[in-house]
Amino acid sequence: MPLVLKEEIIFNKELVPGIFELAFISEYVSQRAKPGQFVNIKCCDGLDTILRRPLSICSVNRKNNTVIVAYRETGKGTRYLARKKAGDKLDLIGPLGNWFHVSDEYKSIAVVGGGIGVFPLLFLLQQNPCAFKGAYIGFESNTCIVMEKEFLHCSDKIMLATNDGSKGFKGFVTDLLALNLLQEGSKGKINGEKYDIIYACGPMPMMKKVFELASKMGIKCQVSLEQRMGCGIGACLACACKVKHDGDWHYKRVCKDGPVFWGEEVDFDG
Amino acid sequence: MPLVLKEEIIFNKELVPGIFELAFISEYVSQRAKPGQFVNIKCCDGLDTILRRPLSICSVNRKNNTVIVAYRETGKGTRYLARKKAGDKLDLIGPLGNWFHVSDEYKSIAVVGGGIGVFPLLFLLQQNPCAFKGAYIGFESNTCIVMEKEFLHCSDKIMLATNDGSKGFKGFVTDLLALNLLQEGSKGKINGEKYDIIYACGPMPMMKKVFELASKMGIKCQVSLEQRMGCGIGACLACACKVKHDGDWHYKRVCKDGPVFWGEEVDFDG
Amino acid sequence: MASSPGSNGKYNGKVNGKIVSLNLGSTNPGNINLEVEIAGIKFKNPVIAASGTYGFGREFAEFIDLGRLGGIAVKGLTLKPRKGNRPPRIAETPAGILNSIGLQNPGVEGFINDELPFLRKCNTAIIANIAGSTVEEYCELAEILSGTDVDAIELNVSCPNVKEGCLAFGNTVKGISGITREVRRYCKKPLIVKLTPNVTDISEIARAAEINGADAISLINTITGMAIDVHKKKPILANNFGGLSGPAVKPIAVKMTYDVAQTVKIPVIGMGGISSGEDAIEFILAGACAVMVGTWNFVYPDACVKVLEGIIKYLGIYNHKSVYDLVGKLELN
Amino acid sequence: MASSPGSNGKYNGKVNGKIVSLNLGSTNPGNINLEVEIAGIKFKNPVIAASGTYGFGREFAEFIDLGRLGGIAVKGLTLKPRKGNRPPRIAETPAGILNSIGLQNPGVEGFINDELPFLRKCNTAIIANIAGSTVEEYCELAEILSGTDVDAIELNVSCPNVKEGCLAFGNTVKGISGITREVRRYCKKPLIVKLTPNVTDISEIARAAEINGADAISLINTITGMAIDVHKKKPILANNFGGLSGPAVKPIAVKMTYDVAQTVKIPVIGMGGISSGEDAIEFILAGACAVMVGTWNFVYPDACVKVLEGIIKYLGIYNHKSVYDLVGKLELN
Ligand SMILES: Cc1cc2nc3c(=O)[nH]c(=O)nc-3n(C[C@H](O)[C@H](O)[C@H](O)COP(=O)(O)OP(=O)(O)OC[C@H]3O[C@@H](n4cnc5c(N)ncnc54)[C@H](O)[C@@H]3O)c2cc1C
Ligand SMILES: Cc1cc2nc3c(=O)[nH]c(=O)nc-3n(C[C@H](O)[C@H](O)[C@H](O)COP(=O)(O)OP(=O)(O)OC[C@H]3O[C@@H](n4cnc5c(N)ncnc54)[C@H](O)[C@@H]3O)c2cc1C
Ligand SMILES: Cc1cc2nc3c(=O)[nH]c(=O)nc-3n(C[C@H](O)[C@H](O)[C@H](O)COP(=O)(O)O)c2cc1C
Ligand SMILES: Cc1cc2nc3c(=O)[nH]c(=O)nc-3n(C[C@H](O)[C@H](O)[C@H](O)COP(=O)(O)O)c2cc1C
Ligand code: FES
Ligand code: FES
Repeated sequence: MPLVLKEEIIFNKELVPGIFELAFISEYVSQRAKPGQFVNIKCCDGLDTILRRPLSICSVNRKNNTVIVAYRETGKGTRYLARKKAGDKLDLIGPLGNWFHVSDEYKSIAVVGGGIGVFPLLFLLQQNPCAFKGAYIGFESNTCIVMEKEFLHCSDKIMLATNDGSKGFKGFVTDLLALNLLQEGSKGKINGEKYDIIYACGPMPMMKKVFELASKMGIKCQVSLEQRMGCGIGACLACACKVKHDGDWHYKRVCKDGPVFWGEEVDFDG
Repeated sequence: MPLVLKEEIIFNKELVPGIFELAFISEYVSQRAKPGQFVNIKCCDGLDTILRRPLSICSVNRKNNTVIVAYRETGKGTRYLARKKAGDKLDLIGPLGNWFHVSDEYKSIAVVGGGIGVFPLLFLLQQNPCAFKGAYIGFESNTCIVMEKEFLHCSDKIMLATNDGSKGFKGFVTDLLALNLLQEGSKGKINGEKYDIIYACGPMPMMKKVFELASKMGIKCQVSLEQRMGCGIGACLACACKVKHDGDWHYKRVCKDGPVFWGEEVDFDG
Repeated sequence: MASSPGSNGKYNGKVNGKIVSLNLGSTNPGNINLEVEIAGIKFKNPVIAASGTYGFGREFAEFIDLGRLGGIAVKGLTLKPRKGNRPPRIAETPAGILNSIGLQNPGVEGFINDELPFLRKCNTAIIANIAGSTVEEYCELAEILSGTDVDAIELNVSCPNVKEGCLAFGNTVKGISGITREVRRYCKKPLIVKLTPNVTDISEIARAAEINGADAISLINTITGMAIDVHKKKPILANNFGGLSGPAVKPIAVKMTYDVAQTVKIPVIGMGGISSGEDAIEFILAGACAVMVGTWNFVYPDACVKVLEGIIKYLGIYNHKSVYDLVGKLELN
Repeated sequence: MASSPGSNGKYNGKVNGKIVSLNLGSTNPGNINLEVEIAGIKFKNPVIAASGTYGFGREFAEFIDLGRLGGIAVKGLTLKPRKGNRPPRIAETPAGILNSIGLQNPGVEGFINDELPFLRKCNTAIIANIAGSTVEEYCELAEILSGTDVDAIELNVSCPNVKEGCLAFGNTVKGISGITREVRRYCKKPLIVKLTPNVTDISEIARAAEINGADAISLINTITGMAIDVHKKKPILANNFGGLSGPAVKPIAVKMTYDVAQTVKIPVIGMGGISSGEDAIEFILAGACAVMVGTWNFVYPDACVKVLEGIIKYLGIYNHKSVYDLVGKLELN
């Protein structure tokens, strides 16, 4: 039975202003987690924030049972989280949700992440044994870039974009992706980058764009969605996301049916 | 103007199970505090407990600006307080309330404290320069005794009672007081203990008893009351205590008109 | 304050500031009778999962043995499946949450075919919570469910989150009388009427439900509220308004439970902000013979079990032999 | 999100997750107009201390310059001095408090003689909050106070803590209509009617007040509640019941403020759980042109000033020139 866990924090450090990386020890989570899943954290004891906060699993070490999450200090909950120190206990439930679809058939994969959306993609790259792994990651500016080294380490090619051009490609990561994909499309296999599947996580408009590009190129595409959650385990139906279904649509649960969905399911404007 | 202070904690240690002594540095409080006054503490940030908790000032060192309070872990607020560590900040307002009446005319004073009621009395003894200071302090049992050494240090005579007789006199501290006062009354000045004023702090029935004894002996008597507070500064009228007034009665404010009252004012059964 | 004999666990803690130590079973020490009876149904204990917060039990079955619960009130059911409201459907507020799920559910037939068989195997009482837009819909729901083996039917006349709203039935004496009377005719199961707190005088509503055939009252449903994202200058919920629940509402819920228990003779099920055994005891002292736990299940999926354990601990500490030793035993000052 | 010119302080913080840095006066940057007008009275800014939480200002004057406040609503006044209820009069609840002060006050004459002269010197608007047990008492109070230099009179028709209760006036259209109409005849000052949230439909109550002569509406007063000491098996408050206030009630209060602002044309003063500038902005967006801060004054005696500073900061960040740029500017989803 999955449990409400109290796990020990190993470190909790600020990577760039406002973005933190937190490691904890959890045999339970580390041995079960699959890329795309999340943990749901009670950021403070008591009533100051009551709902748990979902954070994607960013990296796992199955040998020493460490799990890493990374988060932006956004509001009350993550502010409490940011105050935690090594040795403190983390009250969490997880791993929760479904995971990215992986298959031996995918010889070449790409991940496209924007901002804090990059974190679950790192875990995916780390775990994925396929032949070629491309990483497109976008940040607002040079000062917000996190985990670049980790992405370098576990991808075969890394493409970086910043909105203000302070590092890498200037513009949206989707523009960078488009440039590469379309180039390839018209002039044939240039960089050896032909993807069997693209996994995306980031702001909704970004993921929409990625899916559109992937569709155009006939590449499979999965996206990882966000929604405000109640229970995180599939019971309350708070975390609705609109998915197409037999010409009609209905609401699925981001926490249980997701957070990962096939691009074609998702109603990106819903 | 009195301020909402954020003061640094020096230590916060458990004296006996469930009773803590907390020291903080505060020039503002230490330079102004008079025995009988209290500080009002926000025990946690945020909404988990919202009202401040009043704690009597137990000791002050004007030279190095340290202030000591001591408290029993009773509920949510004091539980938060008990978790604080050296270096943490304490959000407090104070010194608040009135203080024990002191006068050159009082050559010989006694304090009578029960349980956590002993704390403000210690401060009184420490600050009081009078000729003879007697301390009657009562606890439930040997295992609950706190600050005995400090009381020894600043009183000329210390009389200790425990309900279960595990140390000192067996019974209520008021019985011990009665024994001594009445003995004196009937057989003249035996121990040199003739008091000009008795100060009491503890459970209501205890203080009532002390006042009755004092009245009988013609000794002045002050008591320090407790009541649930809202603002702690005299505005909300939550902390009502019934005082006699011109044959009638009305409610005074424990936080502003008190916590110290003359025994004859108080309606102990109100 | 004697320790409870027959127990095998251990409790070290404080009662009224005093440290007590007693032995106490982690489940039910043999000699405490936790059973409560509501409208002829026996609940093995007084802790029931509140409607809409427990789905149809499946997800929680991954965390706890559902057989430990007194009962489960399932997600509100409508005649046809409902898609529910647009997201975001939830917002956190001080010590509470606002929700506007909008009664997303598979419809009563979907429930009967796909969910009830699983639930029936769980060895706990099953309460079907129903909601409609017309009296006829409620009656039809009650009739259909009367043909199943649910243990009781709970009339949700107070859901604030649907436009065609059932709230209208719940906030007037006339509305509640009419719907209770009609549904009663079709309902062959014990009928629990669940009250909305969004009324001036909840006692008169409760009495109207009682007079018109309710077997029990449950309360409170959520309180209408709104939270605004000041940066977007829009409500956080896509539905703009929602229902407030969680610890924040507890003092309101306890007062209303007390008022209703003072007014009606039928059993009262209390809820609103319960997150511990002591919270539950507040409602029981106020007159409820059972409690429902809602929002707290989101925070701790084993909340219901923890509340039950807290109740047992309390009964043990004060040497009570039955929940009924406490029901309505509040002494006013 | 431009910084506000003319300011001399500095603000580094986050808006919507983005870090912004702007200069901003610690008080009012020159070009923002904080003034609001309610029933002809000009309040220098929209932050008013809520009745019953500020006494007659004296205690807070030790902490802040009362002249910084938009106004002060004084403790509820009755014709004769009142002793108030037995203690305990306050209980802490999740993110809230229950109180049952019971209108302890020196009586209207005591106020006029002993408190008003001090308050008048404070350079802030003074609102006299009045409560009675009969319509006649309310009228007499209004008449007496109309002869003083208070700026406005606030009708407390909603105090849940006194047995002979003024609550009865506040929770029906008939009650509110009658009392507003009568008091209006004697009241020569701007008349603010303060509403109780303990009603089914607050809009109809607000409209009744408006129709019968109210110049403004303030809301919400406290919500009836109860907290039980499970160890003593008694209510914590000696009065058994009390009024809930503080952050816990905010979503309820915001919703009601919105509903009332949608209904009436007269100005609305919003309150209930405000503890920051952003909380205040929620009420203003919902349609209030001023706010009152109550319970939070107990936690931080400078709460009103902090709320004001928060409002100014917000106005600065979004480059608004006046509070009225925001009043009722909520966009529904
Ligand atoms: C499946 C999933 C995975 C996520 N993974 C990450 C991650 O790896 N790193 C990271 O920085 N963030 C992640 N997020 C977003 C993260 O959950 C929110 O930033 C966080 O909940 C904000 O909480 P807060 O108290 O700081 O903010 P507040 O705004 O104070 O939160 C108020 C409420 O809104 C909810 N909320 C606010 N923003 C979001 C959001 N974007 N998504 C869902 N709920 C939200 C909170 O959970 C809370 O209930 C993820 C979200 C989801 C749904
Ligand atoms: C003037 C004054 C001086 C005090 N000095 C001391 C002291 O030096 N050492 C010490 O241990 N205790 C002292 N107390 C009592 C102390 O304030 C309470 O024990 C404490 O507030 C309990 O808070 P809690 O959150 O732990 O308990 P909870 O029971 O969770 O508190 C709930 C609410 O009740 C109030 N409350 C509970 N018990 C009391 C009480 N006895 N008096 C007033 N309010 C209460 C709390 O402040 C809070 O608002 C003093 C009380 C007063 C009025
Ligand atoms: C997300 C959510 C969904 C709910 N759905 C229903 C429902 O379908 N039917 C119903 O009668 N009550 C519903 N409720 C109300 C709860 O059953 C309960 O009355 C309320 O939440 C108060 O209890 P709590 O404070 O313990 O949550 C819902 C509550 C929440 C939080
Ligand atoms: C201790 C206390 C006393 C109050 N006394 C009065 C009063 O005399 N008259 C009145 O109209 N409102 C009174 N109120 C209600 C407040 O003015 C306000 O409406 C309510 O507390 C909600 O605001 P808040 O959540 O900011 O406290 C009182 C509130 C409290 C907490
Ligand atoms: S958060 Fe409850 S169903 Fe997803
Ligand atoms: S606590 Fe507010 S007047 Fe004493």
